[in-house]
Amino acid sequence: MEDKTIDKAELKSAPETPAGPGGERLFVTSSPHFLNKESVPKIMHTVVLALFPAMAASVYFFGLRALLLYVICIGACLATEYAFQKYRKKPIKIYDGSAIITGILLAMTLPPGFPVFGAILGSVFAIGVGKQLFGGLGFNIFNPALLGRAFLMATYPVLTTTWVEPRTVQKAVDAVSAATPLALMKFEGKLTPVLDLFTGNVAGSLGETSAIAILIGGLFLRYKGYVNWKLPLGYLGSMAVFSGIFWLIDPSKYPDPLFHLFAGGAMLGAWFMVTDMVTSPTTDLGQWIFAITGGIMAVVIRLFGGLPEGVMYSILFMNAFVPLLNKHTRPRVFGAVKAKAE
Amino acid sequence: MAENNHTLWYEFKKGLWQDIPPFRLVLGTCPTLAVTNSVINGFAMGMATLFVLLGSNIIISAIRKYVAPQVRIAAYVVIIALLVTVADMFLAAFFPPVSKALGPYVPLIVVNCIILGRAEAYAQKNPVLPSIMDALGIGIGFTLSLMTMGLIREILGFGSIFNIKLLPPSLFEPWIVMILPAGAFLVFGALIALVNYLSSRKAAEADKA
Amino acid sequence: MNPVAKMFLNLVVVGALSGGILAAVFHKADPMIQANKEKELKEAIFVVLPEAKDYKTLEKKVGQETLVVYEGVDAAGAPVGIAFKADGGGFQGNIGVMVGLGLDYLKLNGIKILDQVETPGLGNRIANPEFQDQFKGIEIKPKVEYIKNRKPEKPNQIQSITGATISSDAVVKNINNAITKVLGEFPKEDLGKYVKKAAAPAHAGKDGKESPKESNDGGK
Amino acid sequence: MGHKTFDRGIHPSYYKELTASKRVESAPLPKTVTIPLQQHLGAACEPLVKKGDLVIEGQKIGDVKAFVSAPVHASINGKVKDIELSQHPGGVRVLSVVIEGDGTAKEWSGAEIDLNSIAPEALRDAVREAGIVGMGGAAFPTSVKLAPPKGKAIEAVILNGCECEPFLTADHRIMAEEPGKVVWGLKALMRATGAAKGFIGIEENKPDAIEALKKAVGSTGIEIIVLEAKYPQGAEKMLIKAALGRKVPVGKLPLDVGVVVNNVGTAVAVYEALNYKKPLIERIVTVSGNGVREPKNLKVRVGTSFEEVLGLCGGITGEGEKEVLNGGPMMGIAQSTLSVPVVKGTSGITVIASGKIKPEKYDPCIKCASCVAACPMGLMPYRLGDYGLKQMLANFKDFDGQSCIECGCCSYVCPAKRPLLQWIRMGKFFIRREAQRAAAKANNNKATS
Repeated sequence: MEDKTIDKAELKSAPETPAGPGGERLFVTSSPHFLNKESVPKIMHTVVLALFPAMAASVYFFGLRALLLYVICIGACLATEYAFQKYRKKPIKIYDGSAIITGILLAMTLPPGFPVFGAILGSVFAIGVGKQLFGGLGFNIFNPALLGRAFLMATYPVLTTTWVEPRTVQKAVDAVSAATPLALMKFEGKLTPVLDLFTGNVAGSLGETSAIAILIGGLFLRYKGYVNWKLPLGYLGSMAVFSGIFWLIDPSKYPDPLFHLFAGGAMLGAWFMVTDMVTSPTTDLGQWIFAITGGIMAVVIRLFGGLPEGVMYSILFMNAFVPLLNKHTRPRVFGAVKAKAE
Repeated sequence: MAENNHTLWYEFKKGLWQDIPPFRLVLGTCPTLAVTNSVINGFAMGMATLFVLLGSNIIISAIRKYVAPQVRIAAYVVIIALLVTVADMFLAAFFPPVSKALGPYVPLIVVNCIILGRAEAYAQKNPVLPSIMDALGIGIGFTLSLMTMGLIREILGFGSIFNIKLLPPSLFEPWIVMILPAGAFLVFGALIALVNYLSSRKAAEADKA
Repeated sequence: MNPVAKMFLNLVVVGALSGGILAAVFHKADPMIQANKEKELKEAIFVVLPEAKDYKTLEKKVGQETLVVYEGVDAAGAPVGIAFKADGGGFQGNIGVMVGLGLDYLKLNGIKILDQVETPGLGNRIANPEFQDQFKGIEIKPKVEYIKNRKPEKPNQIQSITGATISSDAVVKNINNAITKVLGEFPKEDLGKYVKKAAAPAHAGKDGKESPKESNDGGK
Repeated sequence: MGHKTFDRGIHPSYYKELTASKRVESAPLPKTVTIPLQQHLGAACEPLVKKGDLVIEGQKIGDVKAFVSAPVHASINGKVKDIELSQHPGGVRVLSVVIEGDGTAKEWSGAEIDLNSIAPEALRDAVREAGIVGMGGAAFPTSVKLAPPKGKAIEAVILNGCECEPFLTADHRIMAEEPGKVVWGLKALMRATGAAKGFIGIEENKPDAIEALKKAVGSTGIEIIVLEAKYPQGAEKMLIKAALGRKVPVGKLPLDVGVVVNNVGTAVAVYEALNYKKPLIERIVTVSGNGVREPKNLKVRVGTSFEEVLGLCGGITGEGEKEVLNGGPMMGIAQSTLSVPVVKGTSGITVIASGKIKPEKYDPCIKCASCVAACPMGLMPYRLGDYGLKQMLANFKDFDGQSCIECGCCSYVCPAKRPLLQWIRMGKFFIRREAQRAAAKANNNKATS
C-alpha cells in the first residue's frame, strides 16, 4: 500500500546535524512543555491536611479511643493497598496518600466505641473490594471509605449504631449508650440545639459531629482549589431547600434546614465524600445533577426512610450513576451546531 | 441420537468440577444466592434438586424415544413439576423446619435451569445409565457448591457450623451481612473468582506439561 | 402414527400418569403436613397461654375478612384466656405475632413472634426471649407502650430494643391494633357464641382448613 | 477580572516579566541565512534562484502559483550558496535556500501613503507579494484571509494582541513601541477586506501597550478590547468569542461569522510592505525561558539560525536537560538541533532548562475533571486521551476529538501528569491515516473496475 507518510519518512532519514552547543543532546517532547505543579500525591496530602481539624475535634470530644481508630484504619488501609499492589506486581504507591484518606474517612464514619477488629475488617473491605478490585486508584466506582462503612453497617448493625456521649457532656456515671441527634429527631421528635451540632458537642460518628471543624477543612480545600465548589454547594443547598420545604409545610413535624445541614454526616459527606474526585462526575451538568439529587436523596432517607441517616447511602447511590452522568452530560463542544441537519 | 463414548465415571465426575453448575456454568444461581445462609439449608436444597434431577433424567432418558420432539418441553416440564411437588410435599411432611427455611425456593426448582438444561442437553440424547451418572454428578456438584456457600456464610454470619457455635460470642462477632443477600453475592463472586483462578492455573500447568 | 395424534397421546399419558402419582403422594403427605401446621399453631397458643391444655377456635365474619380467635382451655375444659394473631408491617416485611390475653381482658399472658424478616442481629432480636418475655403480665389499658433506654415505669410499658426502635415499635403497634379489633368483635360475655366446634381431643386435623389465615400459611 | 473572556481555559504562570519591558534590539546581520521555501501553511514555493546566483535583500527567491501560499524573499544581500533539504523548526525537512551574506544591508523607509488611493485588490496583491503570513505562529498566508469567498461579507477585522503564551513578549513590544504602525496596518486590512469595524484585542496584563494603542487610535472608531489574561486567549476562536461574543461553528472558519483575525505583527508587516515596499524578511522574536542567560526581544532576519540568535542572548544556561522551542512553552515545537532557522512564524525561542518539568511517568487518571474544566473547546480530554492511546477511533470521533485545537491546556493542568494532548494527537493521526487508507482503497477499486 502506497502511503504518503513514506515520503516524509525518507526526508527524515537524511543526516541530521546533531545537537546544541558542545554536542549536547537536546530534549525533545511533544507540547505543551510546561506543566503546572499539581500532582496526585500533592492533592491527596492536602486533603489529609484538610481533614486534620475534624480529626482534632474528634480526639477532643471522644478521647484517645478516637486516635486509636484513626491509626488502626489508616494502618489497615495502607497494608491492604500494599498487599494488593505487591500481589498484582504493580508499582507500590501507598505513599500517594489516597489510602490514608480512605482510612481517615472510614474512621470518621465509625462510632467512637467501635471495636478494633471491625475497623480492620472495614478497612480491608474498603481498599480491597472498594478500590483494588476495580483496578486501584482512579478506577473505583464507589467511594471506598463509604463502601467500607456500608459493609460494616450490614455486617455489624449493632456496633455501628451504638453511640456514646462526648467526654464533654458525659455524666459522672458510665453512660453506656446515647442517641445521635438524627435518631433523637426521628424516633423521639427531639431537636438538638444547633450550637451543639455546630461545635460537635453531640453523640455521633468520630468525624461527623463537629460541623465547624469540617467546614474549616473544607474551606481550606476550596481555597487550595481541590474542591469543586459545585459539589458541596449543590449537595448542601439541595438538602437545605428540600428539607426547608417540609419544614415550611409543618415546622412541628419536620426539623429546620440548619439542623439537617449540621446534624449527622451531611457536612463530612458534602465536603469530603461528594467531592471525591474519582467517584464524582467530570462534567459541569453532571456535577450539578449528582450533588443536587444526592442532597434530596439524603433528606428523603432521613425523613421518610427506615434509617435515621441518609448521607452515606445517598452518596453511594449517586456514585453508581456517575458513569451514566459522564456519558450523557458532555459539555457542549465549542461552536457545536445545535441540530445536525443535513 | 448421538451417543458419545465417555466412560460412566467421566459422566459422573464432570459435574463435580469441570461443569460444576453455579460456578462454572453459572446455572441455578437463584437457590445458590437465596438459601445458602447455612450448611443445612444448602444441603437440603441440594438434595431436593438432586432428587428432582435424578428423577427427571431417568424418566426423560427412558421415554426419550417415545416423545414427539414438538411437545417434549411441555412433557418434560410436567414431569419436572411432578417431581418438584413431590419433593416439596415430602419436605413439608417430614422436615417442616427445613421446608419453612427453604420457603418458596423448593417449588422454584421447577424453573431451575439445571434441571431442564440437563434434560435437554443430556438425558434426551443418552441412555438411562449415563443419564443417572450425569444427574448424580451434576446434582452432587450442585449440592457441594451450595454447601460450600452455606459453610462460608454460616461460619462468618452465625459463627457456627451445622448450628454448632464455633467460638464464644465474646471472641467472634458474627458478620450479619453474610446472612443477608448481599453476603451471598460477595461469597458467590469470590468463589467464582477462586474456581476460575484454580482452573486457569490448572490449564497453565497442563500447557507446560 | 399420525404425528398430531402422537403428540396428543404423549401429553395425555404424561399428564395422566403425573396426576395419578401426585394424587397418591398427596393422599399420604397431606395429613402429615396439616398435622405439622396444627402442631405449630398449638405450640404457639400454648406458649402465649401457658395454662392452656387445649383450645377452641372462634370465628366471626367482619366484612370481608374472618376474624379468628383461639380460646385456650385447661384440662378441665374451663377457659383460661384467648389467643389471636397480630400481623403488620415491620422494618422490612410482615411481623406476625401470636398474642395471649387473659380472660380478664386486662393483661397479656404472653406473646410469640411467629414470622419476621427483620434485620438479623438487630431487628430480629424481637424474637429473643428477653424481648418477648417482657410482655407477660403487661396491662393493655389504655394501650401497650414502649420506652427507650430505661426501665419501664408503668404497668403498660415495655423497653424497646436498643438500635431496633422501628421493629420494637412495629410489634407494639401490631399488638395494640389486634387487641382493639378483637376486644371490639369478641366481647367477653359473648365468647361462647362463636365457637366453631369443640376442639377435637386427639387430632384437630380439619380445624386448620377452616381458618383462612392458616391456609394462607400453608401456601408458603 | 471583569474583562471580557471566553469559557474555561487556564491561568499558567506567564514569566513575561523577563522580557516585557525590554525594548526590541536589532540583531546584527547574520553571515549566512537558511531560508526554507515553505514557511507557511499551504503549497511549498519553487526556488526562483540557482546556486551561485547573487541576490539582494528583499528579492523574491521562491514562489508558487497556488492560491494558499506566500512567496519567500532573500533577507540579506549575498550569494546563493546552496539549495538543499534542511531542518525546519516545524519539525520536518524542507527545501531551503542558503545565502552567504556580503555584509551589506539595505535601508527600508518611505512616506505613509493614502489608503483611500489604493483599491482593495491592489492591497491584497501587495500583501501577497510581500510574502506576509500570520505572525502569531500558525503562518497562514494573510492574503488568503483577506480574500473571502464570494457571498461572504466581512464585517470586522480583529487584531490579535493577546499573546497568551507564557514567556513571549514580541507582540507586546510591537504594540508598545509601534502603535502607529499597528493601527495603520489594521486600517489597511479593513480596507482590503471591506470590513466596517476594526478591533484590537489585548490582554489586561499589558497596560503600557493598551495605553500606547489608545493614544494611537484616537478617534478613528477602532475599538480596543481589553481581555482577561488567560490561556489560550489568543486562539482565533477564543478571541472572537471573547471580543465579539460570536462562536465559530465546528469545522468552520472565522470568515463564516464575518470576522478576520490577524496578528499585530502582521499589521506592522502590512504597514511596512505598503509604505516601505519591504517584504517580510525580518521579524521580532522573543528569546526567553529559564535556559537563556539574557532574555531579549530581538529583531531578527528570517533565516538566521537559532544557534546564532541564542548566542546573541548569552547562550543556553542552566542545569539538566534542555528543550529549545520554536514558539512558547504551550504550543511550541521542540527542536532537536540548533541549526534550524528563524522563520516567518517564529514568534519566540524559548529554552526550558531542567527536563524535570515533564516527568516520564504518569499516574492513573483520578477523574479530577481539571482537564474538562480547562478545555476551551468544551471537550473531555481525559476520555479523548484514553481513546487516542487505545485507538478507539469511533469513540474518539463521537467525543469530538477532531475539534481539539491542541492548545495543551489539558496536559498542563493534569495532576497525574498524563500526556493527554500527545494521545489526542495520536487519535487524530490514526483517524487521518484511516481516512487516507480508505481513500487509497477507493481509488484502487476505481482503477480496477
